[in-house]
Amino acid sequence: MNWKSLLRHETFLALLLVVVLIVLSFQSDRFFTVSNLLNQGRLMTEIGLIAIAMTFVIATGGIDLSVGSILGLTAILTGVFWQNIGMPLPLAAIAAIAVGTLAGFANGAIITRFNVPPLIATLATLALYRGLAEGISQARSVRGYPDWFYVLGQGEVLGVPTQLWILAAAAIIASIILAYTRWGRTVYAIGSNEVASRFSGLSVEKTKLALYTASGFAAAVAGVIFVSRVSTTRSDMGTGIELDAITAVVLGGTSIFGGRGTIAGTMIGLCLIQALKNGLSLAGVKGDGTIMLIGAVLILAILASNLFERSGTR
Amino acid sequence: MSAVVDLPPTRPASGAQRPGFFRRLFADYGQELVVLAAVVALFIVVTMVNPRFISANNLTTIFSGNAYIAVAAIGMAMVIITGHIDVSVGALIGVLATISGTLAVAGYPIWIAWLAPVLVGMAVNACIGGLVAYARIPSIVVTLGALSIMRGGLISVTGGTWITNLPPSFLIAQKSVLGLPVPLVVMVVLTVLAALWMRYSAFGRSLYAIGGNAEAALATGIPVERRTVAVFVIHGAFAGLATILFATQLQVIQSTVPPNLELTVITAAVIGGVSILGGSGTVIGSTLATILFATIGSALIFVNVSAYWLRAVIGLLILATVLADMLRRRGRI
Amino acid sequence: MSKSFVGVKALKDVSFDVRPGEVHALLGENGAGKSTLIKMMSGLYSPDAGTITVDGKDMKFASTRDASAAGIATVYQELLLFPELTVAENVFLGNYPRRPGGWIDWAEVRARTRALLDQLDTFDLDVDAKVLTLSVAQRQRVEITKALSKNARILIMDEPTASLVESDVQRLMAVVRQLRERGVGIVYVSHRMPEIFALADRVTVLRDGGYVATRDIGEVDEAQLVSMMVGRPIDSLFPKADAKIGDTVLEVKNLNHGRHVQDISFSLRRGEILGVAGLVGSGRTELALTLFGMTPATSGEIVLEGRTVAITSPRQARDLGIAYVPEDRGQQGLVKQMAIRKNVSMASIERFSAGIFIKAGAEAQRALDAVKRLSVRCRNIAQPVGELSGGNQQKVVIAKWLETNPKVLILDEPTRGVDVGAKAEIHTIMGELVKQGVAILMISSELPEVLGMSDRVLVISGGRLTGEIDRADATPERVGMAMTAHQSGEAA
Amino acid sequence: QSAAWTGGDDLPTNPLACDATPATVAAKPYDGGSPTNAPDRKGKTLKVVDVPKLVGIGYFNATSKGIADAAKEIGTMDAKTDGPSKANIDDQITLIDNYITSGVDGILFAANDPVAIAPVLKKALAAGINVVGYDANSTPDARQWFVNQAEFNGIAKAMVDSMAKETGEDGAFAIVTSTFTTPNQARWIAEMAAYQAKCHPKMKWLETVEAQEDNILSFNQTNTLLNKYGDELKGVFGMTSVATPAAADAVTQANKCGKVAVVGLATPNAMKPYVAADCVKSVVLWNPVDLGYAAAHVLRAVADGTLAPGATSVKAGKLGDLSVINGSEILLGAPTVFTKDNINNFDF
Ligand SMILES: Nc1ncnc2c1ncn2[C@@H]1O[C@H](COP(=O)(O)OP(=O)(O)OP(=O)(O)O)[C@@H](O)[C@H]1O
Ligand SMILES: Nc1ncnc2c1ncn2[C@@H]1O[C@H](COP(=O)(O)OP(=O)(O)OP(=O)(O)O)[C@@H](O)[C@H]1O
Ligand SMILES: [Mg+2]
Ligand SMILES: [Mg+2]
Repeated sequence: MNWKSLLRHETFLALLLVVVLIVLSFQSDRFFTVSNLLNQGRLMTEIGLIAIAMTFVIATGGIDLSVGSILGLTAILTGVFWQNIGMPLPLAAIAAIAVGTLAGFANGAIITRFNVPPLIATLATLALYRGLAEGISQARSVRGYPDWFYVLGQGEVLGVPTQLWILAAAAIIASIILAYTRWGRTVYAIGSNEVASRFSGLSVEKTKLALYTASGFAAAVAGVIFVSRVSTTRSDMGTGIELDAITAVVLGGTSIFGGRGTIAGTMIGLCLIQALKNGLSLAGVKGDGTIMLIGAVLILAILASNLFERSGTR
Repeated sequence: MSAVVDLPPTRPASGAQRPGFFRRLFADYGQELVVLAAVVALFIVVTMVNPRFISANNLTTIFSGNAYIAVAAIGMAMVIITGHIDVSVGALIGVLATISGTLAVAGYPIWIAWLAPVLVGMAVNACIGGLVAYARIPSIVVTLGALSIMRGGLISVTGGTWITNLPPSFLIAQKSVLGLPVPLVVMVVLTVLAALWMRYSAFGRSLYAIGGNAEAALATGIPVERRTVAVFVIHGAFAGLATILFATQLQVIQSTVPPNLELTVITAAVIGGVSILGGSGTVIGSTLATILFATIGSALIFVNVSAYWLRAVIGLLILATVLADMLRRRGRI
Repeated sequence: MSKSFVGVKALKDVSFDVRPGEVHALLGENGAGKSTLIKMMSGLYSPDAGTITVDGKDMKFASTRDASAAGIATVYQELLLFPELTVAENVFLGNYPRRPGGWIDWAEVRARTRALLDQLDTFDLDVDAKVLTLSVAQRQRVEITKALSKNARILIMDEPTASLVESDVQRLMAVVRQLRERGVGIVYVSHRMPEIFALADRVTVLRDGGYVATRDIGEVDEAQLVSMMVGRPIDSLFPKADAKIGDTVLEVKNLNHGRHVQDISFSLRRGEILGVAGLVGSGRTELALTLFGMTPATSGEIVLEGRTVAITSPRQARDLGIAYVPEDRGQQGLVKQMAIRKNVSMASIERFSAGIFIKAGAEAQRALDAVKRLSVRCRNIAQPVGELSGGNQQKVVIAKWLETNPKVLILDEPTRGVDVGAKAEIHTIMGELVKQGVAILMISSELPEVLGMSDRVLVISGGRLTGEIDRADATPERVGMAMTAHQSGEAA
Repeated sequence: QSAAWTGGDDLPTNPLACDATPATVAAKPYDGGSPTNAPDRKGKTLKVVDVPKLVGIGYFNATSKGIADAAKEIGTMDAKTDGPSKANIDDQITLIDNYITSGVDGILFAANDPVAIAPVLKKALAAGINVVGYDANSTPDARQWFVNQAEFNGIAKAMVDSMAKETGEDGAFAIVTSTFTTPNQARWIAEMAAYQAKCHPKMKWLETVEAQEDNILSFNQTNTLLNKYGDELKGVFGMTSVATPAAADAVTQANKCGKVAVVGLATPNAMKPYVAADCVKSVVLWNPVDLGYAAAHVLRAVADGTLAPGATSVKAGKLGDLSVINGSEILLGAPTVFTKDNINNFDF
C-alpha cells in the first residue's frame, strides 16, 4: 500500500471540502453557522455509521448492499419488540440491534462458508431482510415512544446532537483500528491479495465474518437512531442508504477493488456530500440539481486524484 | 496455419479426452440449468395449485411483461463479463424513454423515436466507457455518479410531467408478430443473437478474456481500452432497445423509472450465472433469471402468498438459487 | 535479421540481436532487466529511447498485436492466462481459426490444441478444462503451446522451464531445437545453467539493467558466465552444510487427501533437509498444502514433536511452527501492492504488536534486518514488493516465514526463477537454518537441487510415496526411476 | 382468506351511510400547533417552499401548479416546489430541515409519514414558520392547518359505490396499490373495506397487490390478477395515479373492456385515452390543482392572521369559502368524478 498516494487523495479531498465550504458560505449566510453545521451532523449520522463499517468491508474487496434493509429490519423490530411483545424499550432496542447484527453475521456466513461473492450474497439478503421487515410489520408502523427515547435522535449532549457523539466516537475508534492495529493490517492484506493472506496464516474467514457482522451492527445501531430521530418505525426505512454510504466511501478514496482506503477519507467524503446537499439547498438550488452536482463531484474527484497519482509516480 | 513442430509424440495420443456431452453442458451452463430448473419447478408446482398459471395469457404476462428487463440484462451481462458494472442503467432507461416519447409525441417519424434511444444510449455509455477505460476510474464510481446526474437531470428537465397521447403506431410492445407478443420475440431473438455472438465471435471472446485477466488480455494484443468502451456502447444500445419495450408497453410514459431498476437488472445478470468478478457467464443465464423473477412474482400471487411476505419469499428464493449454484460448483470441483 | 534496442532506467543502453535459426540465451541476475527487455521486444512496454529493427526495418510496436504481426511470439515469465477460459481457448485466443462468415470454429480450435499438446507429450491435459483447475506446471505448458500456435519467426521464452521437471525440460529442449532448425530465432531466458549450455548458440549477459557482454557459447564456461552475471565468482551452487541431525520433529503417518495425497508416511528430523522429488502433478504441492492445513487431511496422522496434531488451517500450522513458502509467489506468497516491510511481518504480525497495535518501529527494524540478511535488492523497505524482480520477491517470502521462527519449513520450489547468485544465497540460508535446528522439507523440480541439498529424498508419484532414498544412494537414475513409478495412478 | 385487509394503521374506520346522507361531524376544538414568536407577516411577501412527497409524478406536478397559480394571483407570495426524487421520509425531512435553516416564512408539505415528519415540522413551528399541510397529513400538533382534499370515508364511498354500479352488487374485485405502508392508500383501503362490508356485503374482495410507484409493475400485476381469476374478476381498483392508468391499460390490452371495470384515483390526463375508449367509465379524484391552490391560500390566510384557531371557514380565492372540519382541517370539497363528458376540460 502506498501511503503517499493515499495521503494525496485525502489531502485533495480535504482541500476540496474547504473550497466548497468557503464557496457555500458566500452563497448563504445561514450556511456556516454552528447550529446549522451541528444539525447537518445529526442528519448524516446514520449514513456515517454505515459508511464507516462499509469502509472496512470495501477495503477487503467486498461490499454490503443489505445495510439499508438491515436498518429497516432493526427499526421494525425495535417497535415490534417494544409494543407487540411488551419488552421494555431499552431491551427491545438491544434485542433489535442483536437481530440486525445477526443479519450481518448471516451475510458473513453466506459469504465465507459458501464462497458466494459479497455483491451477490448481499443483493439476495437485501431483498430478504427488507421482505422480513415488511412481513413482520404487516405494514403497520409503531409510534408513541416515550420522550426519553428521543434523546438519542433528537436530543443534545453538551450542546452537540447526541448521535454526533456516537458518530465521532465510532469514526475515531475505527480509524485507529484500521490504521494502527493488526486487524486493520489484515483488512488491507485481504483486500490486496486474499490468497496470499490465507497462505500467510491470517484468519481471512474470521476477519470477513467479523466485518460483515460489524456492518450489520452499524446498520442496526443506525436503525435505532433513525427511529429515535423520526419518532416512528416503517418497513421502508433506509431504502437506498447503501448507495449513499458507498458513494461516501468511494469518494473518500477507498478502492472498490480493496486494499486501500481510510476512515478519514470516508468522513471527508461524507461531509463533502452533506455540505453540498445542505449548502446548495440554502443557496436556492433544488434537490435534483444537487443530486446532479454530487454525481459530477464524485466522478471528477476520483478523476482528479487519479491524474494526481499518475503524475506523481511516473 | 499448421503447427510448427511435428515431433512424434513419445506415446500415442490417449483417445476420448473429452468428457460426455452432459457433463460439458453442466460444466458450461451449470448456473443456467439451475435457474431453468427453478423456473420449470415453479411452473409445475404452481400449475398444480392453479392450472390458469400456464394459460397463454399468463405466459404472455410473465415472458413479455418483463422482457425489457431481460434485454437490459443482456447488455449488463456483457459489461459484467468484461469485469465492470453499471449501476446507472435504470436512470438511463428513464432518460431514454423520455426522449423517445417526446419525439414520438412531437410528431417525428416513428422510426426516429425508436432509433433515438438506441443512439443516445450508445452515446451516453460511450462517455461512461471512456471514463472507465481511459481515465481508469472504476466503473462503479463512474456509474454511481452517472446515476445521480441522470436521475437529477431527468427531474430537472421534465419536471415530472408524464408523456401522453403517444401515437398508436409507436406502441410496438403492444403488437404481435406471428401471434407472439413483440417483447417476447425481441427478448428471445436478442438473447439468441447475443449468445451466439458472445460464443462465436472474436469480439465476444475478447470480453471474456478482458474480464478474466485484463493484463493478460493486453499482452495477447487485445485492445483492452477500445473493447471496454465498445462493450459499454453495446450495453447502451441494449438499454436503448430495452427502453423501446419499456416506453411502448403502456399508453403513457412515466418520467420516473421503476425504483431500483438497476439492481433488478444486475441481479438478473448475476443470478443467471455471470461472475461478478468478470470472465464468465452467459447472456442466456441473464434472460433465464429475468424469467425466473417474473415467474416468482406471478407465482406468489397465484399461490396466495400473503403480499406482506412476498418480498421475503423472493429474497429467500434468490438466496436459494445462489446457494444451489455454490453447492453445484463444489460438487464439480 | 537483426534487432537492436536501447533503453534507459530499468534498462540502460542495452543492445541485443537475434539471428534466424539460433538460440540466443539471455542471462542475468534477478532484476537485471531481462524481462523488461523482453516486454519491450514483444510490444508490451514501449521503450523510452532506442529502436527495434526487424528485417532491417524500424518497427514501432504500439501493442503486442503489432509485435505478433511482425512474427514475434512470447512466453512471459508471469503466466498470462485466462483462468475462466478453457485450455484450447487460451491457446488460440485472439488468433482463432474461423469458419466462413468469421465465426470461430471451435472444433478446429480444440483439434489443433490437442495436436499441439500431443507434440509436447502432454496427454493428461483436457483441452476443455478451465485453466483455473490446472496446476502451475500445467499452465506453463499451456503458455508454451500458445506461443507455438502462433507460428512465429521469433520466439521469446522467459524462464519457460522454471516450473518444469527434468523430463519436461528435455522435451521442451527438443522442441526448441526443432524450431531452431526451421530457422526460427529464439530468445531463451533461464537461470538453469545446464540448459543454457545444452541449447544456446550465443549468450548475452545483463547486470543491473546494463549490458555486459555477448559471447558464443563455445567461448565461455559456467564459472565465467556466473561471474559475468554476478560480478564475482560463486564457489558452489549447492553449499551443503554439515548440520547435526537431531531427533524427529515431524512424523507423518498414512496421510490422505483426495487423489493427490494417498497414504503418505515419512518423518523429518531436526537439522535435516528432506527433498521431495516427483513429476508434474505428482502431488508434491498437495502434500505440502495438507501439512500446512490449507487442504486438511481426510485421514492419517501428523505427529509434531511427539504430539499428534490435527492441522485444519494455515494459521494453526503457523502457530504449531510450520512454515510454507508456496510455489506461486505472486498469488500465494506476496501481497504485491504492499510494502516489503508489511510483507515481511505479515505471518508474524503478533510478534510486532503490543496488544492489537502494531509496533511500527520494531516492524521496520526487523524488515531492514531481513532485507540485509537475505540481500534483497530494493530501494527501501517501503517499496511495494510487486516492483521487485522475481528472485528478490522470493527472498521476501522466505523472510516472511523466517520471522515466525519455524520448526518445520516447507519450501515449495524455493529457487524457481531465481538467479544463480541468489540461488546460492538461498541455499546458504537453508544451510544456516538447519544448523539452527530447523527441519526443512524442500520440494523441487530441479533434480540437481534436490540431489545437491537433501539429506534424504522422498519421491512421489501419482500421489503415493514411491521411494525414500538416502543422500548417499541418491543418483539421478534412482530418483528418476522412482518418479515414473505408479504412472497409472497419475492420469487426471 | 387472502382478501382480508389487515394493513394500515389500526385507526378506527368510520364508514359513511349507504345512501347520500352526509355524515354529521362533531365539532372539535382546534388541535393544530402554532408557531412561536412568528413575526408579523400581514401583507408582507411570503417566502414559501412546497415539499411534496416526491417530485416527478403527475399528481404533485398538479398540486405544485395550483400553488404557483395561487402565488401569482395573491402577488405577495414567492413559492417554490422542491421535493425528494423518491417517496422517502429521510430525504423529505432533510429538505425541510434545510429550508428551515434557509429562513422561509411558510412551509407547505405533503407528508410521506405523518409521525416521522412531525419532529422537523415542530422545529419549523418553533422557528416561527407557518406550516400548512395538504394531501397527506402529519400529526395535528406538528402543523397549523391541513387542507384535506376529501375525507377518507368519502373517497371510499365514491370508489366502492362506483364499482358496485359497474360490476353489480355481487361482483368480485381486486385492488392494485403502491405499497401497503403508504398512509393515505392504507386509510382509503381500510375505509373501503369497512364501507363495502356495511353497504355492499355481497361484493367479493379477492386480493390486494402492491406495485410500488411503478407503472409497468402495476400493469404486470393487473395482468396477473386477470389471469389468475379469469372471468371471476369483475373489477379492479387503482389506488394511485400510477396504478390506475396501468390497470386500465392491462384491461384494454387483454380485450376485457366492458367486462372488467377499472375504478380508481388518477389524474385526468393519464386517463383520457381509456375514458375516450370507454374502457374506464369514471375516474375519482379531487382536483389536485385546486388542492395546491387552496393550500397556498390557507397559508396566506394563516400568515395574515385571518385564519386563526376557532375559525369555521376560510376564503380561498376562486374556490370561495372552504369549511373547517375536525378541528384544524380545511375540506376542499367533494371529489370530482371525471367522465367522458368532462375529462377534456381538465389538463393536469
Ligand atoms: N512494474 C515495475 N515497476 C517498477 N520497477 C519495476 C517494474 N518491473 C520491473 N521493475 C524493476 O526493473 C528491474 C528489472 O526487472 P526485470 O523483471 O526485467 O528483471 P529480470 O532480469 O527479468 O529478473 P528475474 O530473473 O527475477 O525475472 C528490477 O530492478 C525491477 O525491480
Ligand atoms: N486448483 C486445482 N484444482 C484442481 N486440480 C488441481 C488444482 N491444483 C492442482 N491440481 C491437480 O492436482 C494435481 C497435483 O498438483 P500439485 O500442484 O500438487 O502437483 P506437484 O507435484 O506439486 O506439481 P508441480 O508443483 O510441479 O505443479 C495435478 O494433477 C493438478 O492437475
Ligand atoms: Mg524476469
Ligand atoms: Mg507443486
